[in-house]
Amino acid sequence: MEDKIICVPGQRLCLSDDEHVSGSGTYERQGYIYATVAGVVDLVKQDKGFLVQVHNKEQSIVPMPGDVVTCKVNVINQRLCRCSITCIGDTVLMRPFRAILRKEDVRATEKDSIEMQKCFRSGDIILAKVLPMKEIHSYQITTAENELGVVIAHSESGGVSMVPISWTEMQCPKTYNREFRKVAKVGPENIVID
Amino acid sequence: MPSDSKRITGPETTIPYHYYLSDFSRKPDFKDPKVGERKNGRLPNEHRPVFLKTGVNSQAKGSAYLEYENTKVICSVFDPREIPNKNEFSPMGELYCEFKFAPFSCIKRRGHIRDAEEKELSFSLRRALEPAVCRHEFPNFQVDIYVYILDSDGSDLAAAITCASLALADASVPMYDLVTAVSVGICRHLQFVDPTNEEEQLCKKTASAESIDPQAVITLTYMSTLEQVSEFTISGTIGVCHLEDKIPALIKHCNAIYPLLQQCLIKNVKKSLGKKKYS
Amino acid sequence: MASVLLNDAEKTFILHGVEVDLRCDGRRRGDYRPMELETDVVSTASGSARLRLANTDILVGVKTEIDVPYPENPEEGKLEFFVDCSANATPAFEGRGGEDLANEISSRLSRAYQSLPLAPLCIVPKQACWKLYVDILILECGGNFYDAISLAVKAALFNTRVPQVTGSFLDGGSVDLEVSDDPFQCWRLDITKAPVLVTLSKIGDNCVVDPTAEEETCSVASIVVAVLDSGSLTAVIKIGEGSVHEQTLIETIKTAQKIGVELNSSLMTALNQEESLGPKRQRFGFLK
Amino acid sequence: MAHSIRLASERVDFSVPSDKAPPQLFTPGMVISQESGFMRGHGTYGEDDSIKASVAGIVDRVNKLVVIKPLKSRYNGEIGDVVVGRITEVQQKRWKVDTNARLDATLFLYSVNLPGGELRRRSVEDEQMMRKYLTEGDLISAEVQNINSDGSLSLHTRSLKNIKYGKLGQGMLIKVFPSLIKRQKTHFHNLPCGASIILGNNGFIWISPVINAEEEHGGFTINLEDAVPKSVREVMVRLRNSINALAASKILLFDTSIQYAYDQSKKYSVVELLNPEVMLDVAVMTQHQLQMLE
Repeated sequence: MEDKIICVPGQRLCLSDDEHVSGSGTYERQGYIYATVAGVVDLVKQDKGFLVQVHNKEQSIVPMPGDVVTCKVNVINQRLCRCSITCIGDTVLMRPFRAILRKEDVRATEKDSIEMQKCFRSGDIILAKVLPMKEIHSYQITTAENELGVVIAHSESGGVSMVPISWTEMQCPKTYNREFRKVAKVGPENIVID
Repeated sequence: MPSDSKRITGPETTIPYHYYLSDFSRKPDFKDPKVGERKNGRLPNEHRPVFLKTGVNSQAKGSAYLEYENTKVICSVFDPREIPNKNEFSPMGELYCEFKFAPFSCIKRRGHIRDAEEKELSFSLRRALEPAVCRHEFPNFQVDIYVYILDSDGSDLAAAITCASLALADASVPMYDLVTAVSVGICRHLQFVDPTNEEEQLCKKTASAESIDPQAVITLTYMSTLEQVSEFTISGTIGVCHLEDKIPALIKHCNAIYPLLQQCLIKNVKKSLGKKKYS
Repeated sequence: MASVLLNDAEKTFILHGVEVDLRCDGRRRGDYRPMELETDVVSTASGSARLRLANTDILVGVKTEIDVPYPENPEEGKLEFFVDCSANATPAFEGRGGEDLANEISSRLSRAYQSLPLAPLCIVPKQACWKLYVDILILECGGNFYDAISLAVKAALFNTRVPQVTGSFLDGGSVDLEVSDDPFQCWRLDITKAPVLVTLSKIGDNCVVDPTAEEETCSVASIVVAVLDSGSLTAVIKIGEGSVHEQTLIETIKTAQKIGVELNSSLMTALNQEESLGPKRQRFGFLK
Repeated sequence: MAHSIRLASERVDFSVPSDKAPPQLFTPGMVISQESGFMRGHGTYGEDDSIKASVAGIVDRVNKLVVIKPLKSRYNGEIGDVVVGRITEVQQKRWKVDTNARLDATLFLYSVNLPGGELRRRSVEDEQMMRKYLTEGDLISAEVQNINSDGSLSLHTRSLKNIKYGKLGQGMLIKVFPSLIKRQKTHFHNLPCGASIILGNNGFIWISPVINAEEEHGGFTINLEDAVPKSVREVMVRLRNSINALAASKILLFDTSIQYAYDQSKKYSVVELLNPEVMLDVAVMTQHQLQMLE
């Protein structure tokens, strides 16, 4: 704990060279890396040298293209569903951001036969990836990857959390009713938290 | 703070009693002050003691309180939010700055709705902070910065800028550098670094229309690591020749305040690290 | 500012142009575009002026009205600036769109004009004074508002005629104001203490005067300097979101001061020349 | 001399004397013809058995069709026109382009040549990369492909043999009235004075250094490193000011008139070309030279 380097915005951290690359919480100017937030300097080992980062617990973040986000589904219609982003990576947001998931971004294959109602229901919690921003005021997200899609859904009848039984179906443990969803393959590393 | 049109704002025709004091209307005396002597015993180029504190408002993302003796400023910074009423894509985030005097902070009572002076100071505040904030990190969003002058005794803008910079850092808004600001009042051969209200009045009042003596208040905002001036305002009349030595002098003062902000932030980080250890 | 959409290639082109001292319209860094000035264009105003700087078009009208002095300055008149960014200039100003810019300009103008002595505008101390309303209308915008507006304002103030009014105390402390019967018995303001503003826009490593709207988009920071006839500065304002180095700042202010003095004298030459045409000269206004 | 303040009395009238009689001008509501048998075209309306003008302009009769051509208008596109436009918006699979028309034109993703060959399929990645190809503010030269039912234009930038449409690099844009651009076989010119010019039918004129035809860069990467040499820049600036002089005096713009104006402007310095008197002189001399040609 004692040997941690604490820095403040504008503080020069090190030379920017082949071995030190500017990461989050830092910026590069005229061959040096500087800090942009007050926090603790962290060197992350990469294949070549280090990624210099500054960590700060409370840093406000906004979704950036490529980020994996956790969203809650709000409204669904035939073309798209509106969600609100509640987490970016493993950071919980203070206030949610609006996002749109279009029909063609639900899955990578058989795009023509997608029915939104058979993929999501309002109230579902989904994992998605942020697409490059095109319009103001809403992010576009995609679930067109195996690891993306619904992670938590409640059954229509029982209101209990359902368990996935295939890529497209989830089952209610109480009523054994099956419902259609675009199910995410949650890897074991995501389940183990802490 | 949304301006509340339904609030009853007392009669506007009231006049503070100070104007009826016998010595108020008298033009300030110029002959008396000896060089190197100010009312409170300060040297001409001596800054008032600085008190800084962060995290004074738990509701805000970041906040700071600053005190230069009787000048007291509080500032809150909030999380980025979507820019209201905007329809086009903006690759750079925006800063929304609101500079407000508390109604009781000045000799004359201030209204609840921002007046022209407060709006102008808000502009200056924004100009001073904009170059220091990494605005590309929150495209399409704005960060709200609210500065409240609780007690005004000169150097309000400088105090507000320094305070807001600290609050931004406390809110972990990414910044290229911290900014600090210092004012100097000039009146004839006299100069007052970090002027009090009284000294500011002396420097602002046009003694006689014919005089060509310099009389001005200069405020300079500086980013010490980047060595850049982010905001610079003069009000008053001054020759170019005076600026050449005043600007470097002001920068020196800014550089002197800079480490205080740094220390304040380091203390903060240490505190939060300590907390983590126990939790 | 009402910004123009430009892409990187155009910006680069402008930037390189400033570097080699040949701007996109052939000017060097220190050149102004041709300006055109006419005073006394509005018959109902006490003073007015219209200034066209390339396609920036500014109309200024000065109204004189009687008011009570501020209690803190009982022996001075009042001067107030109002800027109207009319939707004539650009649809972006429609509704409240131009309000921010208008507020910014007017507050900065009043700061720069603090040097103008207001004591002559006092009629009866504590009781009555003249209030000058300087209304600025932006009719067309082609960059460089501050310079154009300040020139137009100064010309309008030069043109302003304040009626001769005498005040006398009546019994009971009330004041009686008497306006001279002769409508031509007026006095004029001394505008030697009125500044002109010079904007220097930093583009790349150099500064240019009189930026066009396109150049303004390329510039990250501009310094506006208010300069009096005597060469004294009455205000320095930074506009734009960038920052400048201290040396640049000092150099810029020095350059601006020199230009400001020249600009002041050119303006006075033009005004005197127009004056010499006599009161019966033809008014062109918006025609021809 | 760094600045000049002129008086309104010195204002210059930009109109160039012409020996031709001015055409009759119709104003909205004016009766054009009361005879029957005419067809109403654009800019007219019928009332009480007569054809009246709905815009201010000059009449144009083609057989039985009566059209009023407005003096001043936004750009009315025609298929095959060359236009210069600015991207204003990136949307789903399309860009919106400001072409000085009443509505923004549309440029579909499938109407552009993407790097990697003509026949490449437009993938989802391309859709997400759209902002990388063309983003807000970028200038393009394009051809009008179609006019939609609402009057907006569809553009394409698929280059033909010798015409190269697409993203524009370093240079300057001038905006003039669309009616001042003379319709010609080609609107792309490499002028002998050493600059390249695109006269968009929509009134947007693009001046750039001479484009090397051999250069192959897929069309979407722009070289921002190399500065345009000062000598070339001077030619471009002079061209710009000459064109502005012609436009101020309402002289039709095409390669010959521009070349003449450029030659006439040689006796003045580039900065002098901003002065109204000089602009008028250049315009008058050009007009004169053009008349000699006829």
